[in-house]
Amino acid sequence: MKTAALVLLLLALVALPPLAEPYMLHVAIVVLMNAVYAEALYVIMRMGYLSFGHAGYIAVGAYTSALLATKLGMSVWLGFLAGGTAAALLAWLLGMVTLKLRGIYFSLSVFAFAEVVNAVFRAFDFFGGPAGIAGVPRPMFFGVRLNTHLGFYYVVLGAAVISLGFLYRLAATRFGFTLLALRTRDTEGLAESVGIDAARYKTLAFVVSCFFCGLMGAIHGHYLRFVSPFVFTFFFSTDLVIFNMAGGLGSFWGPLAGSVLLTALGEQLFAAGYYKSLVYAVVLLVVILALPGGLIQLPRLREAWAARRLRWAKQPVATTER
Amino acid sequence: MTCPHRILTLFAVVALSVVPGLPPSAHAQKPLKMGAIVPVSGPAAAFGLGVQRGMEFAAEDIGVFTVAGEKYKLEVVTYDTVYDPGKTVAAMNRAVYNDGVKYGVIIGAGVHPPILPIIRETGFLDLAFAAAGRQITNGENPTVFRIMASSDQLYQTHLQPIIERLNVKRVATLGPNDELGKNDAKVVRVQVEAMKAKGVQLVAEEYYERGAKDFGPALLRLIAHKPDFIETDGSPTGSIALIAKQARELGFTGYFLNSTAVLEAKAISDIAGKAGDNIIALRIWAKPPTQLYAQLADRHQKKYGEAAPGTMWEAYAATKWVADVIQKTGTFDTKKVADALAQSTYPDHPFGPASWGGEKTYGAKRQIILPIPAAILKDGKWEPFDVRTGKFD
Amino acid sequence: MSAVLEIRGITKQFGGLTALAGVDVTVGEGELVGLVGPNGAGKSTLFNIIAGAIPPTGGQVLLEGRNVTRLASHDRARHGIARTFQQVTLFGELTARDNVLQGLHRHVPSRVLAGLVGTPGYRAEQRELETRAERLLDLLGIGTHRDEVVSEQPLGIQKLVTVAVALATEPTVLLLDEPGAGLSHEESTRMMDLVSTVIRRRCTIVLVEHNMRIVSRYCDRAVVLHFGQKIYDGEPGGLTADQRVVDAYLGVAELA
Amino acid sequence: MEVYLPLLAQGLAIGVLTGILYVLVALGLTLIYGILHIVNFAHGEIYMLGAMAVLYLHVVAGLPLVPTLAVIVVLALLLGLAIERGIFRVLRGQWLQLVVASVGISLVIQSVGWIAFGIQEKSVPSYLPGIVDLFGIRLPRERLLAAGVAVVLVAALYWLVYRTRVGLAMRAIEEDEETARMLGVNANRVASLSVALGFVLAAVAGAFVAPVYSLNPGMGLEPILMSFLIIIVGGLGSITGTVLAGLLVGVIQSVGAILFGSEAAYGLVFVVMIAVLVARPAGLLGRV
Repeated sequence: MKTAALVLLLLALVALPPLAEPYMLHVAIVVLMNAVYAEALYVIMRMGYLSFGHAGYIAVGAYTSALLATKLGMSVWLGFLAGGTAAALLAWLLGMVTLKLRGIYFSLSVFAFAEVVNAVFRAFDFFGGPAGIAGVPRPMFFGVRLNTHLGFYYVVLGAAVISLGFLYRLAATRFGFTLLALRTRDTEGLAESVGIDAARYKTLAFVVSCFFCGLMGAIHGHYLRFVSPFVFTFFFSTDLVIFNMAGGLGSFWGPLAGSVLLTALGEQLFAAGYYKSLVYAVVLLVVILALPGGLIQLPRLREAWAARRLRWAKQPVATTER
Repeated sequence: MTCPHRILTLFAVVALSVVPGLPPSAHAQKPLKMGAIVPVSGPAAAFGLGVQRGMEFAAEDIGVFTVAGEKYKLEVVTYDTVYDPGKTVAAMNRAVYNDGVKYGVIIGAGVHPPILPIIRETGFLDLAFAAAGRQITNGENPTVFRIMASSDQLYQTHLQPIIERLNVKRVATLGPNDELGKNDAKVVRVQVEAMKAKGVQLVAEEYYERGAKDFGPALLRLIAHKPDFIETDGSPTGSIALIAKQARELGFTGYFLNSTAVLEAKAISDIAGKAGDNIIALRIWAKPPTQLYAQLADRHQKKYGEAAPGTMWEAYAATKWVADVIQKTGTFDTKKVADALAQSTYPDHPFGPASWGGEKTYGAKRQIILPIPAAILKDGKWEPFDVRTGKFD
Repeated sequence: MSAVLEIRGITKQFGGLTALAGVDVTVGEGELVGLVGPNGAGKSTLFNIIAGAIPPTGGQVLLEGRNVTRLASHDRARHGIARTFQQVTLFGELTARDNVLQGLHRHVPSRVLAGLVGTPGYRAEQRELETRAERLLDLLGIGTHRDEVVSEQPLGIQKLVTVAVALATEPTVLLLDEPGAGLSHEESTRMMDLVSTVIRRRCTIVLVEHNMRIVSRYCDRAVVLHFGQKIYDGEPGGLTADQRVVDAYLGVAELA
Repeated sequence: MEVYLPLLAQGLAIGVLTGILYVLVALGLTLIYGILHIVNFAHGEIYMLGAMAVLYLHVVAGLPLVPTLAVIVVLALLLGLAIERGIFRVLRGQWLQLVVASVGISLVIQSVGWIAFGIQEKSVPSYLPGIVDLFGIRLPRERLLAAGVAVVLVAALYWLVYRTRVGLAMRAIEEDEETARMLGVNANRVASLSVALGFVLAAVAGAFVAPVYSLNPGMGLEPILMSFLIIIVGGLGSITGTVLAGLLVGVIQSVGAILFGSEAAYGLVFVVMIAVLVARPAGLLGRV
């Protein structure tokens, strides 16, 4: 039954767009991109790691692809992959260092990394400095440059289906299952004692998460046809965290629900930036306080409350996560 | 709710939420929507606020007008870009493809590159409030007009005369490290080099993070070069006031020049106090140049209880000018309106008679040509600082 | 009976404090050895060194003749050393069966690609692992709790799950850190009965225990540590007769 | 450009003064993290509210400075108690939810700030205008005042944490909560007090830094980024660490700017942060 519904949805996503208005295609593109970013971040949030710097990896992907396309005239499709690989490589290098840290230390170190990335892109003319890089071309498809919304929509849809499919199945693999064993310092000790090389698994998870951020970041850059240090900012990272938390960390569907609903809603609040951040913040607080499991826990709200009350009784005031 | 239903509800919610806005209520006349695609939050919010209010005043004054036999009323719709290129693309997509907006004011050279393709594809008539960015007003973008004096224009006409009048020898620049700051610095460098014979030289060039509050580090290095004139490019009110205050604290006694800011004398003197004196601001009128200018200033003070941001007048004028041209040409086709607009002049612009120019510099007649004032701040009040201005075409 | 676990001259210094001073212990296959000593005698330190959680200052740990002293704890686990912790440590948010599965996965190639695609072979292997996990839980008498989240279970059940998780890695040597601690009398007896019968058949066991009655009743051999030195290594029965053990540790009344 | 002594001296003086301002702003963050291990992302917004309170009470309403400060301290206490009781306590023990909730609080206060306080840049006239000239080094009086307040508050915090029963209770909770609870320490009250005091420190910092810079609802972002930098470099939860790191960052920025230009100095500061994180994850004086 579940696969039938999925196939139905996919068919709709492929067949309906030609009838849709360009604006709806724009919203669909943004929704699909945010869904992949949110699910990519979910890979490490499911592991108990909170990152306020994923926008940095998205920016690395976007800049890599943009530079290859504008400076070397490389095929844009290769640029997408290069964007993902560059972000993954950087994640591997930095992961070995930052993943030794846990809790807020990790979050702030990734945040610092994103600030340095933006500072570098702004400082050096090679990266276009503060003006960024304009004229980033759309991909060619059998001789046609996909400049229309419809054309590029299918590029984003294809990338999203592959990415979300991979990330969904990843949770079902033993690799995905093992990541659950690394949530806190104690369970990591236990994991080591049953033969799990925690450092390697964490780094791999971080690399996978950043690969898809870089890949979709590259596509994002080509959608805007422009990359600049002012697009993938600190607030971009917090939005992704909000999608995850609002949707719920309990399952793969949480971040998907969170990102789709909040992005679609955000597109309506165009009149003022602070309306959108107010709505995001209120939704986030209501969910964190009243729906412990996030929006997808809605049907099983009573259980979620019971579990929290039980957990709450034993919890210390000073959180133990160092 | 098992999993498949959850997916279907997700899809339904998405489809619902992108349903185009409510159909316009059918009152007497149809609305002509004009977009204010400007930052209304974030560090550059004051720029956007002025444009939004200026356009609304213009809509009130224009009232009902007829185009090809139909009655219309101007409706201003605001799209907040937060001065972020990504959000500006979202705003343009919403305005152009969903709300059917064909005309609008867009702030920021930095946010233009990603939307220029959309403007070229749809023929959106963009009244650009962007001092920098040669790639905005040129032959490739026929429907883009710059409705404020550009950096090139300001510096080509004013920098050398000001330097001569103040007998300045050592010029330094301090601007935000974004598109605006870097572009202005380039233009200033060219102008100062042109005065090498008169012993004028560029002694230092520094940048700060837009929205930063502490300029100590940048100023220290600058003042070490003993400048007697600091050009602060497009620094907004908050920044120029703090730069003046902190520079005076570090012993700088020379002049400041600011070119594209939204400066209110009161706001600067509140922050900088006496340190604000000797700030020379281009595009700021010490005395209202026209009756209309003064009326708009009072009207804003009455309605909002605060001084009008400096972008209000130019936005007001551009909106009325375009509405007049649409009425005269009797069509909404932006290509035709653009051509007619380029040939037209606008005598009752609040700054004074205005026309279009800039073929030599930009290769297209899309740069507004209007009187450019200069003023100097003395004890919290602007005083005229008239200099013989150079030519710009 | 070949030596399964050899500890040769293990010393450990924490700054000035000498926790272990040249300890030698050899454990034969299938033996149930009790590691005994007052608090602070170095029992847990030795345990952590054998499991690879902390490196020794000197000496060697040999597993089935192979020197594993330098191996990280996750490599040692693959070579057959499993352990439980003094404070009960479990994957709190997972069910009992999933906890055991985490242990079982170590002896099966992760085969990510097959997992991603979800090939029939992979699914069959996964089902087989799940049944093995359930059988392991049944073995320890807690099969009925397999779908319950472990953090919500009483201590007794949790302790049994920790043993199940350790057993899941099919160890040659199982290190049990005070299995009876914190349990009621019947629960600790049931635990020790399990250890000395069911679990013992699967692997060699070294257990840390400071309750002499348990060591005497269940262990084949007792090794007593006192201030980081081995002062006794032999029949548990002989413990009370050995003067040094009595002076260092017991106080006659307690033993009677 | 010849770098000669007076310039370096001036740079050092400005660096130290700016560093002390950073310490003043980061103090509240350090207290809350030090006791409850919560990094309060809304710290910058409480700082902003403190500054806005001075604007509307002292400048607009004309209330003299001291009563204004009293009102600010009371309001900050109440806000701190309300947020601890209403939000932080419900999420006790879940550090991830707590951090993200504080991001939510920060966005709410900032958005409401934009709506309530309007968009135009505002300012508070200086309490002590003018500068002091010390052997050729020019020091603005208002920054000296803010630095003075910072020194007083740091001393008060030391006294509170290390010399009073309340401080003892706080350290007990931080060290080993279970035992502290058994000894009769009311963990909830300590938590409320810690958050409330943290908010007071943030608001007072806002009140004294307000005249130095200009005001707008988004003014909280930059100080919070700098405060994160400082408590990480200094060692999360260590007051001494925060003071040292604050001074270090202030000096690096100003002297760095003289030598390499201000843009490079800004980047340099973040590089130092990552270096410290890698070398000593706990920061200079923190304990992991």
